[in-house]
Amino acid sequence: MATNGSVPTVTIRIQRFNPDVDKKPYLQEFQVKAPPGKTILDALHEIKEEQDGSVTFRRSCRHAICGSCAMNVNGKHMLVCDAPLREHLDRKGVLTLRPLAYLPIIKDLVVDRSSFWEQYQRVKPWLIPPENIPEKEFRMSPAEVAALRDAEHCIMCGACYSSCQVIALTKQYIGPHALLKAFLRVLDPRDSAPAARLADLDRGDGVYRCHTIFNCIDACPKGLNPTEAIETLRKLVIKRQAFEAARAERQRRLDQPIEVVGEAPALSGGE
Amino acid sequence: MRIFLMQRWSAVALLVFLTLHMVVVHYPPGHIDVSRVLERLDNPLWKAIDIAFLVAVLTHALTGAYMVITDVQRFNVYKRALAWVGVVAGVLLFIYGTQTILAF
Amino acid sequence: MAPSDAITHDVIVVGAGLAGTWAAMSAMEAGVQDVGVLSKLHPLRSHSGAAQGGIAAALNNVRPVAGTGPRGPLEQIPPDAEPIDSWELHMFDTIKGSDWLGDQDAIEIMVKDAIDIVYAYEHMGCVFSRTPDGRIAQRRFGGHSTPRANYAADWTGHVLLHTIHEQALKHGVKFYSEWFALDLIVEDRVCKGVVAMNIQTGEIVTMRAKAVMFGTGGYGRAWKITSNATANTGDGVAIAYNAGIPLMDMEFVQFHPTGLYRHGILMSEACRGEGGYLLNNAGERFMERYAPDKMELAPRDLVSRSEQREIDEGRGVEEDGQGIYLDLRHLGRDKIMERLPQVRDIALKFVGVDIIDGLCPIQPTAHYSMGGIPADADGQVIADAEGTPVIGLYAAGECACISVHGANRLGTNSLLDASVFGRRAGLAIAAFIKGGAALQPIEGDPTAPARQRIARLMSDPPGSKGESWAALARALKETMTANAGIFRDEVRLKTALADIHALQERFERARVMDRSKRFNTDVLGAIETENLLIFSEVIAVSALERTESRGAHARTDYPKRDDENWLKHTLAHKTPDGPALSYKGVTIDWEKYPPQERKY
Amino acid sequence: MYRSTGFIAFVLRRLTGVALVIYLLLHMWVIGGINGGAETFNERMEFLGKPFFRLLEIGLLAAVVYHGVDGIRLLIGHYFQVTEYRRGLFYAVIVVSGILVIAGGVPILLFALE
Ligand SMILES: Cc1cc2nc3c(=O)[nH]c(=O)nc-3n(C[C@H](O)[C@H](O)[C@H](O)COP(=O)(O)OP(=O)(O)OC[C@H]3O[C@@H](n4cnc5c(N)ncnc54)[C@H](O)[C@@H]3O)c2cc1C
Ligand code: HEM
Ligand code: SF4
Ligand code: F3S
Ligand code: FES
Repeated sequence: MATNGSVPTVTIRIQRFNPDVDKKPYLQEFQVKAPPGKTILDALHEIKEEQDGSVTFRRSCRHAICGSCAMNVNGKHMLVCDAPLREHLDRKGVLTLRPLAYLPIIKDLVVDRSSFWEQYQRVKPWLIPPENIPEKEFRMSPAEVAALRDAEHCIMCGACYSSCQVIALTKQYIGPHALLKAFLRVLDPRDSAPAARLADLDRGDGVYRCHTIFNCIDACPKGLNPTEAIETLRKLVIKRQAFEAARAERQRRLDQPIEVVGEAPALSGGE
Repeated sequence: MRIFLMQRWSAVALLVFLTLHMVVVHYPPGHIDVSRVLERLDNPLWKAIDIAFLVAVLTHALTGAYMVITDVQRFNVYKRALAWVGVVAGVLLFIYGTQTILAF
Repeated sequence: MAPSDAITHDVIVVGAGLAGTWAAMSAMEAGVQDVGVLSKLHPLRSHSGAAQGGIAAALNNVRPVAGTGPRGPLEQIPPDAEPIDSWELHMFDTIKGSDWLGDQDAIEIMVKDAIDIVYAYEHMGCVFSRTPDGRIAQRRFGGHSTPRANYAADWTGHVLLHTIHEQALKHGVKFYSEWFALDLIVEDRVCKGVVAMNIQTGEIVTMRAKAVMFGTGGYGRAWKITSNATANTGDGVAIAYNAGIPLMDMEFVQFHPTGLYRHGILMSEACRGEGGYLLNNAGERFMERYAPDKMELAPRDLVSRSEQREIDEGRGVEEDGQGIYLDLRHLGRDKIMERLPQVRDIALKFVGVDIIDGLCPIQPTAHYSMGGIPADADGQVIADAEGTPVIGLYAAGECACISVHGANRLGTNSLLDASVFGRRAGLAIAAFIKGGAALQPIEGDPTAPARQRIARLMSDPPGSKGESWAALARALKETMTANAGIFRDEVRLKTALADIHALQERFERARVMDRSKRFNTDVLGAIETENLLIFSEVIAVSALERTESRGAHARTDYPKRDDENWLKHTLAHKTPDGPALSYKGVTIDWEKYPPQERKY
Repeated sequence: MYRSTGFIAFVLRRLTGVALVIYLLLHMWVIGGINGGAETFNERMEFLGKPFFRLLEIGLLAAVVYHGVDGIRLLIGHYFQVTEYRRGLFYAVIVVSGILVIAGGVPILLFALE
């Protein structure tokens, strides 16, 4: 980090590759100022707007909710929009940006996530509702909702997928993101076909292709835990008939109030 | 899925057998010769244990090898053929190994 | 003769946020076979997913604990207790929030449909937060007189978007992900299709359809401090305007009171809904002065103006005095971790403040566009003040102005608007298609103008050096913030307009550095900037004409609302000499909801 | 290439697993010498008794021990919720295997040097 007055200047190395003209990817260096509060995405914008307009990356929301901007920063996957520039420099004060690993590169930092989305669709991410739909909402307990938190919160950024060495070996593996989505549906008390879903995961490229590498947890910028979801699914796959029976039982009372166990917490506070 | 579970159960079995094997056969470390092995294998129980060990290790090794190969997308298309190769190899190795154990 | 490489669908939807996806899904559900949706982002990256706080509907699940006042704790309503909420109340709140500029027939449809649409989301698998007895949890939101914001922690928009996208996939909607709409093909008030670019290859194609629907979202990117995603450049609005469709009520732009200081990123209104305070540099809860009753929970326009006044009068915080503090410390760790985890994360990462024990600097941020493409309650786009339809063209969501929000939107009403009118547009389109709509013949090559634009951006300018589109965009944002922001007056608006004209002229010389075809975001950035310049001019002209203060449009030189002259919608038509304005009446039920003074 | 403790563990496990399979085949061949009579068996054992192979045996021991201990880690992972401690568990595997390998390796080494 070279210091210039009080605001340091840092080097950012960006992996460039346009398959139409380049034979193979190469790194290009840029210098940017690094005042506090500046994010890596801010730096990328600055480079694109002021230094080289052809530097290409995806982004949209800029606060870690749309999942566009996942990429590899000094070896770690992250969302660059909420990553403070100064916190991620390597020992030499350099930031090296590469596209998500193991995926075909469209251009520079933009990767082709087709296989990722195909697997997402493959798990039939939509709810298969029970036959009798109540007039009002299905009743779900706060605990049932809490169990789905991780799966529901996934922004489909692909960081987990592209950190998993199994994906490096085979794109036939369904992948942590799709398994997390499957988990969401299987565990949702409103879904009426968990056994069929689990049967579909019961294959060589389903839950059993995961080698418990844990990279998906390390890489997830939202702090989610696909591995645990996969382990749960593995157990349920075996017990799927019993699980479905229990689900059918639960669904008979889906329109009835949850019995309140213990003291119900207030919903929203005041002064 | 069968292969995954076979691999886990054989792993658990191996934990037991392998520990036993290491302790009984290889320690104290010394020159292993026929007589020592013959002595132990005189007992039919030991013969049974070794055959079980053989089954476990073959199961584990072959399912493991199968996993390693089918993890690679290019080989995944042959997974049926590979599974059969595994089964055949397993049977052959089992026969060979059992013959060995019984020969003592 | 249509170009031979044209892509054809029965229906083409531009935009895959809540509005577009609902439309596509419900058209398929109603029996249309062939619906294509194009989106410049992957559908799940649409800005709807960024919404945090909730979606409004009078479900009557939750009420304030009796006797604890307007900010006291909430509890679930026991099964046999009196309901406290109703669509009528929701309607009144919305009308009042709109400063009586909202069309009351459309508002009635929206608030009645609200209940159904929230249950529809729930039945489709949306994971809402719950009351102890298992109903959908609700929280307070500014301008709503009861707790009726149905939420999923603080990622409500995210779960709604994922849910509806899943349903669209289930129904077989065809998505064109990362396709950028460039032009709309409209002749003699008949819509025939769109021209779009496949971003990945850079190809420009004609897409023909019997009906086209726009759900392209908002245009907050014209301001420096904004809560909006980088994609919210108002493309749809600009494209429609270029195609001869007027734009309605563009002067009404909502500034949200709690944008993260300097970044503009939204700190959800749920922060205040859950009981957060706003403090000035003296540590005062200054809202006492401006809305003694509702305090921090007054509607957004009012709170933003109050903040801006504090800032302008020197009571702001941070080094440049442009900030205000949001104080959440008294909520306690548990509640913050449970209800506002995302908000906490954002504050930690961007300004390094942990809201559990620190004061978070915020400032007003450009947030929501009330104006847009004029449409009726079925999403049918209209061409003039008389309501003449543009056959085969529909719009819903933030890019449309069905005018349920009038001069100011209430929080949680826009996810609702996008969903309700997206669905209605889908159903109307289905009826239109099944009623025998046909593909319209197209003359010549409709892609030619877009090709020329791009060729020019990629050519070397004659003589002098080219302009950088990014610099032009920055200059536009500066002037819009300074001169067409929260407070406006004639002098400032004229300055803004002059600046915009100068920038438009400079844009003629704008060039891009990236000359390749594949995934050229440099070209897209330039086109988006051009779009910003197009609608910003409309905003400035409309705002200059409206000599009153209403809702989000606050003129310091005309501080009063003027119902006599201005209880009407602005329509801006494109002419060679710039926007020409005409006006359209507001639908008001004079018996039930006559205009009143708007006080909180 | 995404690096992490999980990745290192995975690669080591793979390599040791494959090495063990190769060894297993070799091992069975050696022991199978008995089918050709005690003579052949002792001959083949003799061949492996050379100090060079004794040293290789330490490698074999390390492989088996690491693979086995890591296997235990994975089995724990399957049946208990331990993802939070994933790094700690990996280091624990390294330490435990290290101890076992030293404990088992020293006698082999002493014997080989005899
Ligand atoms: C930070 C934030 C928080 C919010 N929170 C709430 C809340 O709590 N409650 C609430 O009710 N409202 C909230 N809103 C408002 C609400 O989210 C939006 O008004 C609503 O989601 C708009 O939905 P939409 O479908 O109209 O557009 P969007 O979701 O913005 O979708 C626009 C779509 O159009 C596509 N598109 C745009 N231009 C083009 C083009 N040229 N070519 C092709 N495709 C294009 C985009 O890719 C995208 O798919 C919030 C808004 C913001 C900014
Ligand atoms: C103590 C005994 C052992 C235990 C507990 C054990 C455990 C395991 C486990 C849990 C796996 C699965 C790894 C995964 O899915 O990623 C595995 C894989 C494997 N094991 Fe073992 N194992 C043992 C001994 C052996 C032996 C003796 C051999 C060789 C003959 C062997 C060969 C393999 C192979 C080839 C694999 C596949 C590699 C892989 O999938 O990464 N294992 N072992
Ligand atoms: S699990 Fe995490 S890393 Fe994987 S797609 Fe979802 S948010 Fe991204
Ligand atoms: S990294 Fe891959 S192997 Fe499994 S635990 Fe995660 S999916
Ligand atoms: S820009 Fe949306 S996640 Fe980073």
